[in-house]
Amino acid sequence: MINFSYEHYMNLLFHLECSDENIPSEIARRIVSHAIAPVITVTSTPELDKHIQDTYSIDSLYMLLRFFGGCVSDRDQASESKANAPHSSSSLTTTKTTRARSRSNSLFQRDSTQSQYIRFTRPLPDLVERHDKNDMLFDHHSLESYLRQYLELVEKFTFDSTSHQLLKKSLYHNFFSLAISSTTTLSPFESFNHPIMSLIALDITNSQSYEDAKGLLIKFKNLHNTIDKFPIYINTYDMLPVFLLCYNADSPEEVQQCEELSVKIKKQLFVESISLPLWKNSYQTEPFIKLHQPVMSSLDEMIYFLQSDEQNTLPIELTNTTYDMLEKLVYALLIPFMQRKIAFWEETVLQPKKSIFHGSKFLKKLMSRASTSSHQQQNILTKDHDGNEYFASSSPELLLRKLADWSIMLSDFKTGYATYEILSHDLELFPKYLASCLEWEAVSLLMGAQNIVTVKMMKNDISPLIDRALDAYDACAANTHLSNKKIGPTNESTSLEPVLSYETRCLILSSELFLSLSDTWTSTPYAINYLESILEESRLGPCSRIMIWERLSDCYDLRVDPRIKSKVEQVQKQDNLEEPADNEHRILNSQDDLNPSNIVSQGLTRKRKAAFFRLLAAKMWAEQGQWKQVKWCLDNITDIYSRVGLVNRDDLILTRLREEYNIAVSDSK
Amino acid sequence: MSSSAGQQQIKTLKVLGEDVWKNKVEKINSELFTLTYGTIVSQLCQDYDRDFEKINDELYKMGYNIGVRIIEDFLARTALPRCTDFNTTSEVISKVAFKVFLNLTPTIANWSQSNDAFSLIISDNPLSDFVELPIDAMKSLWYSNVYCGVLKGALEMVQLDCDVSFVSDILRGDNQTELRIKLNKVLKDEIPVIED
Amino acid sequence: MTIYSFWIFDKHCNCIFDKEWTIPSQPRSGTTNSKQNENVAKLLYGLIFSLRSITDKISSDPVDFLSQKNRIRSITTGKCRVHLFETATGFWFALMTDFKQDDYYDILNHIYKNIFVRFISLNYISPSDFVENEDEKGGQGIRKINNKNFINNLELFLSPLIS
Amino acid sequence: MPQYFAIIGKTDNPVYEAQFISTQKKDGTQEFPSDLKELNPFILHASLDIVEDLQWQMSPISSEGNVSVSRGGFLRSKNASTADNCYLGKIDHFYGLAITAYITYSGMKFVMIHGTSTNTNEAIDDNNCRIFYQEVHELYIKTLMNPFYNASEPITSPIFDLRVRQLAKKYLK
Amino acid sequence: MQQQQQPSNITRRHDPSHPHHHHQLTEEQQQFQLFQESLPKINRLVYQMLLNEIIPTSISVQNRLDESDDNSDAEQLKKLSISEKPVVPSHKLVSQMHEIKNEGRYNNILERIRTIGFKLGCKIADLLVFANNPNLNFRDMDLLAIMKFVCRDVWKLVFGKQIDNLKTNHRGTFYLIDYSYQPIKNFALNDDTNKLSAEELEKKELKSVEPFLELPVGIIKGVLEALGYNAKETICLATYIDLPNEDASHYGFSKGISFHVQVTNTTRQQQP
Repeated sequence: MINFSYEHYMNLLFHLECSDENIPSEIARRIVSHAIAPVITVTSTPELDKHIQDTYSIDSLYMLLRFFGGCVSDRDQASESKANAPHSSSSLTTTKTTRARSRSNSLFQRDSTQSQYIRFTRPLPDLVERHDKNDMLFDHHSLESYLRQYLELVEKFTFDSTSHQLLKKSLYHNFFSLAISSTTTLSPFESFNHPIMSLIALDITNSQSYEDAKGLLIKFKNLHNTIDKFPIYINTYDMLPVFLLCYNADSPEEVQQCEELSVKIKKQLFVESISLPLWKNSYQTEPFIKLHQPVMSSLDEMIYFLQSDEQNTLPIELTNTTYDMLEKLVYALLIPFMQRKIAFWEETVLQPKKSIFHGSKFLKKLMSRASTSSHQQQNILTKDHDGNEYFASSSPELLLRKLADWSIMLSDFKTGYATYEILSHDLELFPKYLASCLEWEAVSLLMGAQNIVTVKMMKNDISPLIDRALDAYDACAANTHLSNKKIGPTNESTSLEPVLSYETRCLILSSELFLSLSDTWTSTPYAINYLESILEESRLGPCSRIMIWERLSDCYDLRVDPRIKSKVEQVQKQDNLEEPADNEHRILNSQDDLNPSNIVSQGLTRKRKAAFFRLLAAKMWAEQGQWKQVKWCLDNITDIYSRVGLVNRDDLILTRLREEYNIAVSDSK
Repeated sequence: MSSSAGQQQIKTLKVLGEDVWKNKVEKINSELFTLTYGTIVSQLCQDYDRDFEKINDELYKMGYNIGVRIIEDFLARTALPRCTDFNTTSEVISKVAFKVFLNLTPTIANWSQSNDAFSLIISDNPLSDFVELPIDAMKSLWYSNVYCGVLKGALEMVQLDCDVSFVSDILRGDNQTELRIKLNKVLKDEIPVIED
Repeated sequence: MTIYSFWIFDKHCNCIFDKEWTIPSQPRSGTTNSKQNENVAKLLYGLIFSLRSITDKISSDPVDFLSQKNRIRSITTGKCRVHLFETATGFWFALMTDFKQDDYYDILNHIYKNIFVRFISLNYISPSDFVENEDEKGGQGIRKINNKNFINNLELFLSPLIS
Repeated sequence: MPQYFAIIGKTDNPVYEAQFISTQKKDGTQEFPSDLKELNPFILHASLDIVEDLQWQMSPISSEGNVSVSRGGFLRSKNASTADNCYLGKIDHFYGLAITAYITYSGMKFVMIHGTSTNTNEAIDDNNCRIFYQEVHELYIKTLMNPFYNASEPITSPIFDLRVRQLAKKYLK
Repeated sequence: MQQQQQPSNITRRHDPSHPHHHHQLTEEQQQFQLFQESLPKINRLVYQMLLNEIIPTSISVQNRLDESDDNSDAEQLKKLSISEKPVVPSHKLVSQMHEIKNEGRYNNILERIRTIGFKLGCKIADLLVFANNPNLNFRDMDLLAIMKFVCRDVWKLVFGKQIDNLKTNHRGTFYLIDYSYQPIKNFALNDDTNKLSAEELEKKELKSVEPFLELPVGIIKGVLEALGYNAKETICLATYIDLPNEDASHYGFSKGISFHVQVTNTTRQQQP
């Protein structure tokens, strides 16, 4: 019995056996939680990396650990029940599940605090080196080429008969997660991708000792001095260094060494250690399991791994041991550290700010107006090595931002929202900071409000926040535009892109979170509005744009009046339950449901709109030569259009697309 | 044209018809009449599977049954006696009967040489407002055939045995709508059977 | 003034309705379509029929086509008077009264127009012609008007005239 | 500006369809480009969702931002004059195309896509548009009165077609 | 039954055009009246006879259809002699309804009459609404408003008078009561040869008139269909009721008619 998990869904292409499962409507919130999950850097030594390479054919410790990003408690690598390739047909071979995990996984957990996600990344120096000087959040060219590669895999792994409803959703969310998250981008305006923990690894088998540890720690602590152009908005003091002691479990000496070293490090360097039995003789006799790619990673890595045929495996026991280690790491070290920091910032930065106002709204208003002028010197930007001006890592603005960001990383959306709210008043003059702050103020509302977001809230609170954020982004773009003009004939479009990348992220993120609300009748128009803005403004590549078009179709599909929602769901459920062999009956049934005398079509849905946007998507997929996507889109709209005489004529696009598809398919054969 | 129905008589009939129409009858929208008749014809088309001969016949019979009854109301309202000749009959049909019942006055035309047949040219036929005949009906359906039945039935009640039928219909693409009435014979009043 | 009886004959020489009042002051008294009156009806019909053929003969065709032919309007005896009303469709309405009143034309016209037409001609569950086959023609009919609406309305209308 | 006009029955069945081509030479876009031609019925079909929403809407606020009429549900409208209710005005748009609609009490939907003119900010003449719809409605009612026409069958009468085109010429630019 | 606990009379109280109320007509209403008067007219009697003739004609059609079913070989022959056949008088056709033993046949006839009414109702609704009648207030376009429309405007147009009383439970059940349904108001069975007892006569009379009630039933369903209530989800039955004034039953048709309308799917009116 496969326990359908978050990871299964996000990587559904590699778990096609799950393609008829259901996902909760608030899936987007899971993805966002994961997208902003704490980032852990992995610093290793060449000896250790070599050792790992020799044993497991994995390039480095980072490369090994990155497979373990995601929801820690889900243990998705370990719970992988199949040793076979996902597209192999021998799905009947009985396989061992390593550990019976009957409790529900993160996908179906109600309370988001129950599942903690983490992400792994390269060591800080690597990140700094790769940092884009324009502060670009993501690069749409890479996104597009990733998408194209992914689509190739789709083409390769699926058949015409593959059930594609859920797969298409997965495909979009995969795309979505990459647009909103990155493990390598260090944004100056927000701290989600700033590493929170630095894992410094030692190879005990290779006799690495206290001296090595000390050296590595000093190196880490001095990074801001030693690295050229170290970003002024990154502070290694806000990162928790933790030593990872890798040893051979068969060697009692090494076990003892680990224990001693850990005590010594703690006593003398004041740093915690955690040990991982990376080697053990029995591992080799264990079955190995194939590792799947983690859901969230950097775009570059994603592209790289999609291209490579490399298949990494690890012994099952090691996988589980690693998860045990990670659970300890997260629950015993990472979360308490973040909580301590949050408490500290609340006390030292937030409280003094609050106390001035004595909680009086009137005073607060008065003061905030006064503060923009009198406290001007507080908000001073610092020039960095490239001449860009940022808030420094120790500035109250950035600390507050971190307080808010970390709060929502730990699912404390209330604190997050309140802090963003306070912070936004201080950032009026700094549109780039303000925009992101407002955006996340809205996001924290959407993430935290669960199902109680009312029409009024959407209209009066969330939507205006997003609109303000978008205005602020626009203002940034305008500024950039102006300053570029002053400087001279630089390429305008590239210099606008950094801002646009944020704006696109804001739009796609807001739209998706609106869709996760229960009152989709009210929320979908907002989502549609944001998605349409993406199509109007952003510079996404053609396939990426079609993804947005399809998402628009999904939005319309979800637009169901609450009064009939249960009825529609019932109908859909019935449809799902029916055997595919019972096809004729099913068509008859759905005809009945869409009968105009039936309440479903009395202006309480947008099914026709949904079909139309799907059709447009099909048309555009055809232009891109993505015939599998064309086919799926056409399949999707067959039902609704088959009964409409208006649209089935030979001179219309639907017929043309069908013909083109048939030609394309027969050509390829 | 016969002289017995002189201009003066025609005028008298005209006045009579107009007076009854204006003062003595309850009226309704002719659209509703059109609509209702159309609905009946369309139902007959469906029932008889577009066998227009049968439809013509059914409409005729329907008219006949109306005619034999409606004549009494007509006579009661107009207090007209039996006509002395067929010319007068034609004038009564056109100026009084059509006027009183349908508020229209068909033109009398095409008298036969022997003065026993004439035509009514009906313009603005209220039955055929909005009607467009389907192509298959153009050749064989007499859409307003109910008129023939009504006239047949009513005339028979006043001892005039006539053949009543359509000659042409605008609906069929003809120039005018022409209805022909031919007198076969004046029926003799019955006499009591002599009992033993 | 007193009404004694009321008769309707159709074009088939049949009496299709008769009504005789026995107690003058009570409109509901008397007999309707009574067997005993069959012979009286035949005699009455014969009387009118004969007189009609005479009057037809003694008058020329009218100059004005609208005026009635030389029709009998009433037949008077020493004790009573029979008022007659004829329709183009061959119905005869005969009202037998005392001889105080000269003309009952309007009364009979009203009966035709407002009672006979309404409750017989326009009544789709009543015949409009009371003969069903050849055997019933020529005075050999067996069918009568006996529906309650007709009778009741007739009695109602005539009641002020009785007494 | 070219227009694509259709009468849609209760089961989304097309009862009548027509494309009106501008005859004015100075107007650059006399006809729909071919890619729109093959898409028009779909655009129109998609707008039916909005028509029905307006038809049965209970609250006067439309959540669709693009609806130019704010009077709320057609059949629940507080407006006194019934015929005015039928004209819904501009109900939808799609990349520069405006979609107007009119609905009869018996639920027939008259929908029209207004093509873009070269002069992009040219708005729809609401008054003429309304008159066009009302007169087509009258023609439709007359067709309905034809006993050989059954409601929601396609209207094939060439006379109807001719008259509708005459109306389009008269009232639509 | 709970449904009928709180019937309320509606038509009279709210009816602006009821003769007992001397309302000041609005300008719109006056204009509408003038407009209505200006329309072409015909004699109501002609119309009423046409309406009534629908019933015998429907029976005649069934007879002929059955003939050709029984004997399709001879159909050609019959076709030739169609016009020679004597016309069966309407009252004879109507009285044939008693003799029909075959339930299917009987129902076919009623269904035919209903269908004509239904088609008529559909079209009338369109016509009336299009006429922009200011008396129509579709402000709250719910079932009640539509039923009032049927009671006043449709009935007035087709039958020359309004429904006398409308009762409802506000949950989709309505009783439309007409104490003198015009097409049959003069009807009384004539027992030509005086053979039936009073009870038999009444029974037969009511049975004879039943088919005439299918037409308005069809019209009601047609109007509802045209205004959005699927005929499949509408039940409409006509039943006889006693007249409030017993005396009146002696001088015209002896019963009033109650049209019981039940709309099973009232979801369109469902409030959030």
